[in-house]
Amino acid sequence: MLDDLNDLYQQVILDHSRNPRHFGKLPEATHSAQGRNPLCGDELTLYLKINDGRVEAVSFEGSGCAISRASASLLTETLQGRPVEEVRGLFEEMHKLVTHGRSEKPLPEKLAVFAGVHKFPSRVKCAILPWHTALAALDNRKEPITTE
Amino acid sequence: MLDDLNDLYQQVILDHSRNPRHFGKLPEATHSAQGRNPLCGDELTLYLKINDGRVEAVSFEGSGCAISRASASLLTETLQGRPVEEVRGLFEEMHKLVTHGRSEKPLPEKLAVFAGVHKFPSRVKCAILPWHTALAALDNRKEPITTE
Amino acid sequence: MREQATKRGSEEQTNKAAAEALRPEAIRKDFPALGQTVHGRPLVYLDNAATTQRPLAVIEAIRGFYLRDNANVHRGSYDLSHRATEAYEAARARTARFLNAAEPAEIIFTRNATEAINLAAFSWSERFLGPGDAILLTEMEHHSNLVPWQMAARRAGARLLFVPVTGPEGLLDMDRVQALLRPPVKLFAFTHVSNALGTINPAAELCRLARQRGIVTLVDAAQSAGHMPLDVRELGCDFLALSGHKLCGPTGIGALYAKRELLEAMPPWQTGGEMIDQVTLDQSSWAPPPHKFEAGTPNIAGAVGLGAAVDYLERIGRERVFRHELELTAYALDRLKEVKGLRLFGPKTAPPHAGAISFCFETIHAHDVVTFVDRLGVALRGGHHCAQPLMRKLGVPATARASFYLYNTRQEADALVEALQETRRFFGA
Amino acid sequence: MREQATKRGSEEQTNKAAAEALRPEAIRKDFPALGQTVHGRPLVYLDNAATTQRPLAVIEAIRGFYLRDNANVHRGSYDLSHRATEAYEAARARTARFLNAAEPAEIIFTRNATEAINLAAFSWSERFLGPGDAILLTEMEHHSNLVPWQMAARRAGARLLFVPVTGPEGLLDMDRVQALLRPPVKLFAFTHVSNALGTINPAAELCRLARQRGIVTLVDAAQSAGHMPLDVRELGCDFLALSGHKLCGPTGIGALYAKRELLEAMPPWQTGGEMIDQVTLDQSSWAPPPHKFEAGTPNIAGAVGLGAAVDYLERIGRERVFRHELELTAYALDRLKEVKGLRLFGPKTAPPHAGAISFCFETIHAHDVVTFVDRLGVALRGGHHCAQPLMRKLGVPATARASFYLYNTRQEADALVEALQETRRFFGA
Ligand SMILES: Cc1ncc(COP(=O)(O)O)c(C=O)c1O
Ligand SMILES: Cc1ncc(COP(=O)(O)O)c(C=O)c1O
Ligand code: FES
Ligand code: FES
Repeated sequence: MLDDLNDLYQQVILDHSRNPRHFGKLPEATHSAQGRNPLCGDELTLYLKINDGRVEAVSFEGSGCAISRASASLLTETLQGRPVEEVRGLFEEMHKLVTHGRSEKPLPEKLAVFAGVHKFPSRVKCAILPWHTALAALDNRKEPITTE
Repeated sequence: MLDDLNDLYQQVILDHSRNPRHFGKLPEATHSAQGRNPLCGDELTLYLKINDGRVEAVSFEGSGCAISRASASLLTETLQGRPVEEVRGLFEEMHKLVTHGRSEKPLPEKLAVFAGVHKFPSRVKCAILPWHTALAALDNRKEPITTE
Repeated sequence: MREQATKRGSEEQTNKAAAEALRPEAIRKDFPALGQTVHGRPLVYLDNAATTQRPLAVIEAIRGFYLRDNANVHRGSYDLSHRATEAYEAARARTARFLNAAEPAEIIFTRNATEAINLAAFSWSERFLGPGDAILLTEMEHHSNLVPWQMAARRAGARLLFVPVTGPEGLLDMDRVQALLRPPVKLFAFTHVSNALGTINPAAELCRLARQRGIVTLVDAAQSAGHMPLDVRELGCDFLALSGHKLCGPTGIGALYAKRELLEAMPPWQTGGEMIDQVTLDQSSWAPPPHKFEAGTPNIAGAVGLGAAVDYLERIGRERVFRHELELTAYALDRLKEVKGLRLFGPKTAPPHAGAISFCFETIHAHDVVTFVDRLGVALRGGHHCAQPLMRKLGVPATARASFYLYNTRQEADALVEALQETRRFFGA
Repeated sequence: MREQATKRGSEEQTNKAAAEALRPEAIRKDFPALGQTVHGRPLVYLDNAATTQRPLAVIEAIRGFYLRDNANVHRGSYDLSHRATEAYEAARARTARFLNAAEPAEIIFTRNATEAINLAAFSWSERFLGPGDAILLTEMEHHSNLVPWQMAARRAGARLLFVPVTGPEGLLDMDRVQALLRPPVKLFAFTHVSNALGTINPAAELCRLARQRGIVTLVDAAQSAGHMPLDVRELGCDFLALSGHKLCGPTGIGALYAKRELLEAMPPWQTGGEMIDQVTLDQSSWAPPPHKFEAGTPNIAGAVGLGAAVDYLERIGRERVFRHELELTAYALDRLKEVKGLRLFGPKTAPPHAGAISFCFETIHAHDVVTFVDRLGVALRGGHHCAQPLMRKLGVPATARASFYLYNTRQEADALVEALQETRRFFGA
């Protein structure tokens, strides 16, 4: 059982949750969105600077649990420099990973640390919230989105 | 079990329910009231002519089950000629009879046929409805009363 | 994330079995309450339109929930609470599948059919009903599908119109339906099966006519949901109300089916915990459906029991249940004609007569009949059956009613007839 | 015929036993769910403020009802229906006695405390609340005792006022209570015990002050009714709301206590079967209380379970339950101080701290705490506890909460402390 906990809260996750990368506003953002996990009320805002079909810069702000902060932090690292068209595919693989423990197509290695989430169904929304929010930002949705 | 039914539906009761005495309006009534059994919706109206503290005439109208019709019919026979002041006492003894199977003080013999009612809790209201209505008539209550 | 109501696997399985007639003798073993004696006689339970008995599968599902998974649902992230939430939401998904709703979120759990109709009448009317509008009902409605609309109409300054019930058979006047389904009517609420007459109304046809004219429909399925195959998308209704306790489920749980667009558009009714999105001291916003309409801790064990009940019915096969009831009703209608002085209400044949048969003796009060046959072990209901306007129209203060379910047998129909013969003899009618 | 609530025989019996402290080890045998392991560890169930576990006596009462007495209530005159009605009304009488109400008719059965408050907020306001009036609440209310009043105020054109919660201990500002309890305030609704802070409010004193000024009171007893002796006449409240599932009873049943005069004067809320007097197509009149407020088939088995729950608590003795909880809370508050970095909310001592303890680590999110300790077998709740305005005031997004009941032990409080120490070490806080 403590194995499950070690799987969930891997060192990488704890590290990113304590020292999130790209944390803060992004003044030059072209896209942004707010996401909220209705189960806990935690909110985060995601900022993206898109140029020429590519994510040139990305950052996030907000409060949340270790899982959501680490997920947001790793999301920023993953998206940095990527073609926009890859984001939805990444979201879908990430969704499979956190709900079933594995993705169908290979995911960037650093995201694999979230495989342990699937044994904690009540925490799936925490891990996926930043990804939901990223999609909303790319769609330019104005209303805060929730994971429901 | 059929004994219970024979106790409830005694010949006297069946007879009075088929051929109720003093059935109909009483043009010279000084008092009247309407009573309703909320469990079934049945209604009866009781008419009393009071003179000099005595029930000079009494009649009833309405629809109801065998028990309530017989009870109303036997009530008219019982009250006929009685001092008004005795009515509440009769009501109370009748109430004991139909809820517990016996009265504390002796009741006019013809009312004893209702002793079997107490084994049929859902029918107690049928037996007591005419008596409730009689009290309401003496109190000159205008609103229809119910047995609740 | 919307979860698609999964395909009706279990129903399909039983389609093979559906060829075989249902054997009530075998089914009775699942219902321990049926084995008892009352007043020294074997119980003949014929008050199924009021409430059915519950199979062991349902009783044990409730007990098992309390023994194992008992916790509060939602917003809990420990194991027990997770299991309770799963059980509760699985019951919603099973109920959605039972009705073939597009998604579980279209199922709102309520206390009973009455509360389901109150919810719709309050919330839908609050948003969509205005002065001068009308709601169409029928003269055969249960008070639960009449009084809430009286209240809604009063609040909105709208009025009620009624489809007449015609003839001795108690059918809806379809010409009048056609004439009435037009402005200012905004909503048409009607019972699928009348609890007082036994009439099965042509629900799909009524919904089709209403839909053609842009009129919203509510089907009161309290008497049909556990008795026949039911598919809200085939029916084409906008709302549908049911009670768990009338379909093998526990008391205290019912459901309102409603189309998602409507649920999105309607304001909430009851408010408080679980149904909110964000709350400040001055105002609040709402969670998405279905939670928007479920305030406070729900009847979790009740929902689990309802889930077990619909599973049970799907396993037996509702097609078979329906056929059994129709056959039994036809048999009983036939035999009841033997009883001298008995007046039968509702359609003469089954179908369109479902398993609730209302009758009265010309000269014996319905409550005397019920009391008498009870001592012979036969449980009937007497009264106005929460349909006073219909009783007034029929010109009787009350009727006695026998109503069948999947576990009732021909022998029990015979026992009913015998008991009524004995009643007649006793009262000399 | 009003049935007088009979004298509290069983409570008196236990007064002798009350001298003895409660032995939770013995009591645990009555609660089979407590014996389970989760994630391979013995379950330490500390989410009693969300819902309690049910004793076998309650589980078996429900099962027994379905196996034996199952029928619909009221208006039935056969044996089974009579037994069901007796069982249902006996549960009402037992609940009335539990609260020392003047008569059973002052108890309305609802789904939960939330519905009880919705009923009062709707019906009382409909009759007694007008434009310019105000309702007084407190800043520590559960959403269920806040949002229904927001809705009622909006409908009536009235407004809401709030008693502030002061200091780090989370007590009501009694000076402000005095200042606020005057026109235009018509009703004062407050929680007896806060589910988020654990604070026990001086309910009798608050009711006395309100009554002096002619202001109606509603006590939200969701967190107190199963935890301490409670007497509505001693409290002097006009309304009181409770949930069965928070006091050893089943889900899906709660109660509103209300003074008879109020129930007589208030219009009904939900309408339909069982609650009417007479119905025509155009209008209806109502049955007397309590039936006026109970539309449709009630949660009969739920009421029976609630009756068994209050019997169980009276047998144990609520005085002893209360003492046990206070002692355990005092012990836990003391031990929790050992945990570095833990911030405790609510009063520092028990009493006025009841058995629900809210806390958080400065650097670990409440949900991470809850997930972590769950794998150690400890069931806590994390979140805003349906008290978002209070959380905002406390300046935290969420807290973790441990809440005790009669079956919790010192060892379990120790297990909580141990689990939190381990959490702290793991997350390096
Ligand atoms: C046609 C119909 N509608 C509604 C109801 C109300 O059901 P419930 O009392 O379970 O709310 C009934 C129950 O008798 C019914 O027969
Ligand atoms: C203080 C308080 N009031 C009301 C409620 C609502 O209770 P229920 O969800 O059972 O309706 C709760 C439940 O958490 C509570 O703690
Ligand atoms: S608990 Fe709020 S996002 Fe994880
Ligand atoms: S049944 Fe109506 S008065 Fe007896």
